[in-house]
Amino acid sequence: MIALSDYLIVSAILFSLSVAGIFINRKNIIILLMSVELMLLAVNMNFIAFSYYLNDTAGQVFVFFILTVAAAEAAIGLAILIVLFRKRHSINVDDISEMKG
Amino acid sequence: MTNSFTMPDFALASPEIFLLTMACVVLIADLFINDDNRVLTYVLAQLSLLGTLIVTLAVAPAEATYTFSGTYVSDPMGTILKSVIYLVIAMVFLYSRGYLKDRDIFKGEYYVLGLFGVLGMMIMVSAHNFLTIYLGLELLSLSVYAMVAFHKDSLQASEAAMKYFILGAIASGMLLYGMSMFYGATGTLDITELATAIEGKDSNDIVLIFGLVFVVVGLAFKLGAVPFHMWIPDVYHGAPTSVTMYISSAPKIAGFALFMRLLVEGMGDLHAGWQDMLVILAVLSLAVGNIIALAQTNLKRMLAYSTISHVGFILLGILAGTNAGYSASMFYIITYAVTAMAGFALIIILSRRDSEADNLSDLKGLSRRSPWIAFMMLLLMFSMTGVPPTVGFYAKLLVLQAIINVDMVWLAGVAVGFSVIGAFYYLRVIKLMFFDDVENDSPLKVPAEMNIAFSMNSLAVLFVGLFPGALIAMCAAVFV
Amino acid sequence: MFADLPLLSLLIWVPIFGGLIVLAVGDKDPWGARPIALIVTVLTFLLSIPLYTGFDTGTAAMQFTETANWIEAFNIRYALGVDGISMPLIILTSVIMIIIVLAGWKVITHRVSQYMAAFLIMQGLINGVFASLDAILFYVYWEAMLIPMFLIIGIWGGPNRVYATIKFFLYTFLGSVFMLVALIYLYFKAGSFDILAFHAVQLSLQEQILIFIAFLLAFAVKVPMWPVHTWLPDAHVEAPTGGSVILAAIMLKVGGYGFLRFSLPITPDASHELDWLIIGMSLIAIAYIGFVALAQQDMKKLIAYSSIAHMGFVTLGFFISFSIFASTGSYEGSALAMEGGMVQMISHGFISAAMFLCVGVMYDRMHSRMINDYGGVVNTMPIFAAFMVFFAMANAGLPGTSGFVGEFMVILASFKANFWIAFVAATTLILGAAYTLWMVKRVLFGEVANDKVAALTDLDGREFFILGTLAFAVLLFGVWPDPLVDVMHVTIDNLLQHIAQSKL
Amino acid sequence: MENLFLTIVLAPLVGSLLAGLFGKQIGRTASHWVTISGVALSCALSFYVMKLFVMDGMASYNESVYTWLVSDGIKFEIGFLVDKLTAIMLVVVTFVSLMVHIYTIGYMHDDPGYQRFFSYIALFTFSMLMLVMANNFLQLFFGWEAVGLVSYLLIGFWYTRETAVFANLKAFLVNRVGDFGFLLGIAAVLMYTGSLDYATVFAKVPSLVGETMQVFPGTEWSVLTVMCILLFIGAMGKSAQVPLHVWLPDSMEGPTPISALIHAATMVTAGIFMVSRMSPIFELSTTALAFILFIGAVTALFMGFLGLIQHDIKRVVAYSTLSQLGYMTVALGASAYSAAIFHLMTHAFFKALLFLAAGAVIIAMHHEQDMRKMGGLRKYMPITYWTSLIGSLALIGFPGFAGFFSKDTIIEAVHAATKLDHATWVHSFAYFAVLAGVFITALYSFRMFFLVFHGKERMDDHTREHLHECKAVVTVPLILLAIPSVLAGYLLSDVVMGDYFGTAIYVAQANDVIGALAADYHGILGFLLHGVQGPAFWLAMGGLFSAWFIYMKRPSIADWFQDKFGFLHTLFENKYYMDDLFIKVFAGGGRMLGKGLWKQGDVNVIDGLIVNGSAATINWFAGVVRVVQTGYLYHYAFVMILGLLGLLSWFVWWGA
Repeated sequence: MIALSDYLIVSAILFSLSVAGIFINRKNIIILLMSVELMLLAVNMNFIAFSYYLNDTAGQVFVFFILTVAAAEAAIGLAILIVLFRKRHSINVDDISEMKG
Repeated sequence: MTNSFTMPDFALASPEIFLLTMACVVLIADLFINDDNRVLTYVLAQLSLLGTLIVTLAVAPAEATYTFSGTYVSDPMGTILKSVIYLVIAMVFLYSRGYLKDRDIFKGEYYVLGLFGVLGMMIMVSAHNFLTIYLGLELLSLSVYAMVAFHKDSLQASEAAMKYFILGAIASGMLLYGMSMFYGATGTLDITELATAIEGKDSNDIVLIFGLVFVVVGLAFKLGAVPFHMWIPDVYHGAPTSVTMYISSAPKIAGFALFMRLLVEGMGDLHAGWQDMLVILAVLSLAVGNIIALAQTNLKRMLAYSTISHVGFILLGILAGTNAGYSASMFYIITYAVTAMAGFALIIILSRRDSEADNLSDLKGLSRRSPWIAFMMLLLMFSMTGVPPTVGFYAKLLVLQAIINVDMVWLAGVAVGFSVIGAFYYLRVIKLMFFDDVENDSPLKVPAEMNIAFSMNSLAVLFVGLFPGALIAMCAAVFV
Repeated sequence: MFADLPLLSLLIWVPIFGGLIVLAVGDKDPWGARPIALIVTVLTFLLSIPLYTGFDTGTAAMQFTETANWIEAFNIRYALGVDGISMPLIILTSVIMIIIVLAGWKVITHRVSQYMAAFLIMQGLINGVFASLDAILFYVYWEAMLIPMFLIIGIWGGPNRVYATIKFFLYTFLGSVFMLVALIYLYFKAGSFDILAFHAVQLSLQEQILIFIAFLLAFAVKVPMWPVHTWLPDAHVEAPTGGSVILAAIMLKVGGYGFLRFSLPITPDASHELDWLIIGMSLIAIAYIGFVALAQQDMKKLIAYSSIAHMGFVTLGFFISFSIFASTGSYEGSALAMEGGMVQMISHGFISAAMFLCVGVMYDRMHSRMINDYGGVVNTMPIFAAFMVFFAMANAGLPGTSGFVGEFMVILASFKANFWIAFVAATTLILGAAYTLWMVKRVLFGEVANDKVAALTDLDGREFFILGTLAFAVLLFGVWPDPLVDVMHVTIDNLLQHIAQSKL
Repeated sequence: MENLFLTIVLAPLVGSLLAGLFGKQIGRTASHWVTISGVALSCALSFYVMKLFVMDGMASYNESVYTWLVSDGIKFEIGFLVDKLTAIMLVVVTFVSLMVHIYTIGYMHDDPGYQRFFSYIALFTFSMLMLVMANNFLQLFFGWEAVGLVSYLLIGFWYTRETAVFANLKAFLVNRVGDFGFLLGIAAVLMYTGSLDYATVFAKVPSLVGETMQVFPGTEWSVLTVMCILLFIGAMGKSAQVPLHVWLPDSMEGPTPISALIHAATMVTAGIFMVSRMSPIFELSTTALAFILFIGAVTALFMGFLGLIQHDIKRVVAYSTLSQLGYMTVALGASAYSAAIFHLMTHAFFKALLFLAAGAVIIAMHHEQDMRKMGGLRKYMPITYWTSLIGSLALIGFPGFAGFFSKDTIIEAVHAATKLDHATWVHSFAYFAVLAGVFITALYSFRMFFLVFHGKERMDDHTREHLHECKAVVTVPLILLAIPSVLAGYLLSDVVMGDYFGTAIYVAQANDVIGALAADYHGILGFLLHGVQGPAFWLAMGGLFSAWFIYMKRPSIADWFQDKFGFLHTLFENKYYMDDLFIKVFAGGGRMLGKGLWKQGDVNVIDGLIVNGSAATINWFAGVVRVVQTGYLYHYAFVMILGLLGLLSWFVWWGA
């Protein structure tokens, strides 16, 4: 039997991985987008685990919404990336630091 | 929650439905409008907002009424906040037209995205369920990400959009993570049920506190409280001014609504927990916002940091945890949205086709070029400083009153102390306009509609300052 | 006929609307703004006269009261009224304003309408400060006053005006925000923002001390007391003559007024507890600043420092009563000191205004404030020199001028408290004479120093009128101060009775 | 009655205002006429008042005119106390003033500030009258300061002269030092008696005997002593007693009529008058009286020395004035108030005479004041010569002249005082000082007299050609002043030895030296005879003879003295270094201190360190903190995570 806490720990690990991915990665914006998706997946995992554990479907419904929104988000993210690439000719994270201070 | 399906009361949500319809209409209509007649899109967008306002006021209930299985609430606070949002966005659209035209980005997308963003804010304001909250938030965020990036020729804009997008996504993730914790702890997504569920719980429940931290972080990001403020300066700076104006005004109001719905209505019993967190965030915001603003040379960035410091004040009102505090924050956020919008409007007024007048030095000698505009800006700056008889003073007054009432006098002292530091950079703006020698003393040409709108906007800051009673009463009446 | 008019409201709003009218008239016709401004100030002055003639000296209650709801949610009212403390200050303001308008008549040549409007609006706001009976209303006027002053110094000031005006603003703003916190705190204690209700509130000693310090910050900066005085010399130096006049003659009085209206009655025990602090700061102001004034090369700076020293007597007079009680076991003499402080405020209003105007008269001709650029002015401007010597003597506290009365009363009273307090206070006799007359010597007397001085022309009719009016006032209150003090008696006695009662 | 006194006071004021405000319009002649008639009216009325007292036996008058201020239950009033003491002062002041007014017509004839001058001296008369007629301390202080003001204006009358405007500032400031004490004294009076009205105060002071106050912690001082010394410090300033005498010699920068009126006859005697007026207070403190005696004695003796080496004719007279003021003060200290007032009166006449005579010489010499360039003027200026001789004889106390009676009374009084029960070394010292002073006085007076009127004619030819006696407006006042300089002494029987003052002056039984003298007094002739046998007379004669011998017969002696006692000469030349003390140490030190406080305190510490320093710190901090905003996305995210972790650790792990 896998306990609820195991799911939560896995999701927490996923979440931490995504976070780490965001600020350790300095090369590629696409990885950033992926990390963001990963973060949402961690959340989804949480919801589903709780939903199952609580025997309540609302959590699973929420997950579907999150997935949908995540798709839209990815679309927008990529769109912005393209705009950026067209101007900058690079998707290096270090390169998008014109504004600071 | 009942299992039998009952027809939800669509009438209560008719403003959202109306605006959704209109946004789609604008989207489609815009396809058939050529560039020369683009103004039609603009007019349509304005009409949509006007219509939405009418509908909102028409269906506004006298007290909180729920529909869609409790995921949606319509209450006086919502009505007021939504109305202000329409008004503010209508003004933003008005100010933006010339700016967009000058930069050849007078496109339908701006208005369509803008309207969808408004829809998102409306949902945020009326949301009464984690799900609706999330949906509203994302609708707004996605629209705004796109709007920031929408000036395709601007490198800064795309950079800002990317930063905003990534950080916003992280914040959403954290918020969601927190929500999932609450879901796990209470088994519900509904705010009302959440409140009842928490009531029985130990307020030191580790899961709840854990979830609370994540929720607070998510919310703090939306408002731009330190240390979740990093996006604000860059986004404000990089985005086209018309979009900056959009971001800086109405979404803050929606953000405030989120705080109210989630923290106050949903987690009122965890007040002790989130109060302390907000104290930290508020003090940091006041300090960082005011201090870093001193070092800015770019007006948009300066206003961005100033926003952060004002967020500190708004948080103060909320953390007081009393009705007086909430109404104070509400008053603050409304008046601040109006004031900040006008501040960015000035940049638009000063900007020319080939130049973005967003450097502080561009303000030099403004009082020679246009005494009236300069005087209006002076009112705005004093309002942001919090000097009577402008409205900014009453905003601060009410907030201070609220926190002093809950015996947090020291916090009031910290707040006013930092606002003195803050006064310096507002004064510098006035100094540039009034005291500095003119480099370019050609009279400023301001389109009539801009002039009128800007004047009305700024005079409102003064007028509400002279007679703040009505607005204060309105905000106070919401929380009884 | 005047009894029915809402006099105080008129005194506040006539100048403000007058200012707006002047603004609207604009600078198209450069002479348009001036007559209107003059008419408004004269009208305001006329309106202030019934305050004196209709004043009932037999009661300590507020008179000419007006009340209207303003912000009902917090019980904030538009409540006005005057007593023996505020009434003379309002009249002083109306007199000084006429003089300021006249003083700027020819001198100000750019943005005339804005200049006049700023002063008119300021007048309304200052009257509002003196007349408010509601703490928030008071605070609104108090802070709003900064805006026109900020602009006056910043726009029409000297070369270093930006530094001076921002310093001025931040200093005073820093002082007053903490007062706001204290006012709000009191609101929760008293249940309303009514200042008179504040007076009755019971407070523990610790509360009182904190509130007292908050008030002290606000008022001490305005007065200004050592060590928060350094904004004043800079502000004065850079301000146009009219700005210096209003700053010295009226704005400083607002601080003194605050002590009487807020600090003493609301926190009597803290005032008692901390009176050594105020007395110490006052004495430092008198002696230390007296020496500092001696070293000044810039006339305006010198007069600014002398203002600080003179205002030291005001605060000394206001806070000496506890010490008198400690020393003699009765409050006898306290009223003398307090009324002395009040008289000093009024008299300083005239004298400092006159001194700054004198410097202004020279500055308009020579465009220098430095003492070294002058010498032998009396040779070319004898009438002016006569006035200046007269005002200098008044500044040095010569009996027969109003400058003497307040200092005399305060020194007499402070002797009761402690020999050494009186001793240090009395050094003003020497120091005041030293810095004022030394300046007079270097500026007025001697051979004509240079060609510019040789080319000076004496006073014109307008300047003569201005200085003459002030000289008359200075002389009148020096020879017969009783009418001035008479209106204060009951109010001051009442205040003293109030502060003699511990709130603990 | 009130109208009479008001007229006395206000007539000069009206004249002054007319001449001062409308001098240009009404012209020179009208200006002197209005002022002179104002003062003449006062003078006539003063004599009338005198007559009322002496002939008609009027009681003293003490009424208030108006209420200046009521505060704290204390009534500050302006009013007149006119008794015999006042009457004598009225006569002296108005008479000398009138003489000086008339004289001024001639002296200031060519001066462009003619009207202004008349306005000032009439204003002075007004102020002085206010002072002497006051019935309370407030008005006294008003008059006190007002005469100081006019003195300031008049010393600096020739405002283009650097020395004049220096001298007037110095005079005012040194006087202010005195006033500083005086004001504190008044404050003490108010504190302990609750009133500033003379009558009330005098009635109250006896009850203060034995009361003490703490000035320095741990010391108990008699209230009355403190009060008296403070008041006397005021008198020291105004009456130029050591060490506050430094202004008087410099005040000679003013026009000569002023030196006569203000700096010899009237204003400088205000302190003497004041102490006499306050005799009911001073009599209660023997310590204070001893202090006064000591100061007076020092002034009388040491200021005389300085007169010996002056070359400026006016300065010699000035030092002699200082010395004579010392005599008066000594009299006060010996409780011989009536003698002091009597000397005040005679001195007013003969010293005014000497000054005016000196002025006449100066006119004749075309404003040359150096005695080394004079000599032999006797034949050119007979009237001036003879009147000067009278003045000088009166000054040295030659029997029969006014000064003899007054000065001898003082010497006798001090002598009597040394025999009092509570006499100390101070009394003996004072007696020595006044006796030695007689010799010195005679020496410098006749040194001046001989140098100016006898001996070789040392002026240049141009001046000599134009030497002639002055006009009548100058000489008539000289003659008119010469008369009382001789005759005023004969009032001794009445004024001092008789009971002229009555209750106006109070002398305690134990101090009553004049009473002792009066007991031995057998008419004016007896006094004369007694005087001729006394040491004072022989000392005066010795001084006179020495002057003749040293300066006429053997001028080499003076040089020899200068060689042998160079240090003394240097000491005198530098006026005991008192001027240096005041100018370098006090004035210079004050300026240094001011500059130091300003530069270090205000500019560096308060403004530099605290105000601008904190602003700069915040700005610097802002510059540092903004670096955190690196522009790198991962840093932004990192900060967010840090914030999250921070909150989490704070609230979850450490517990909220």
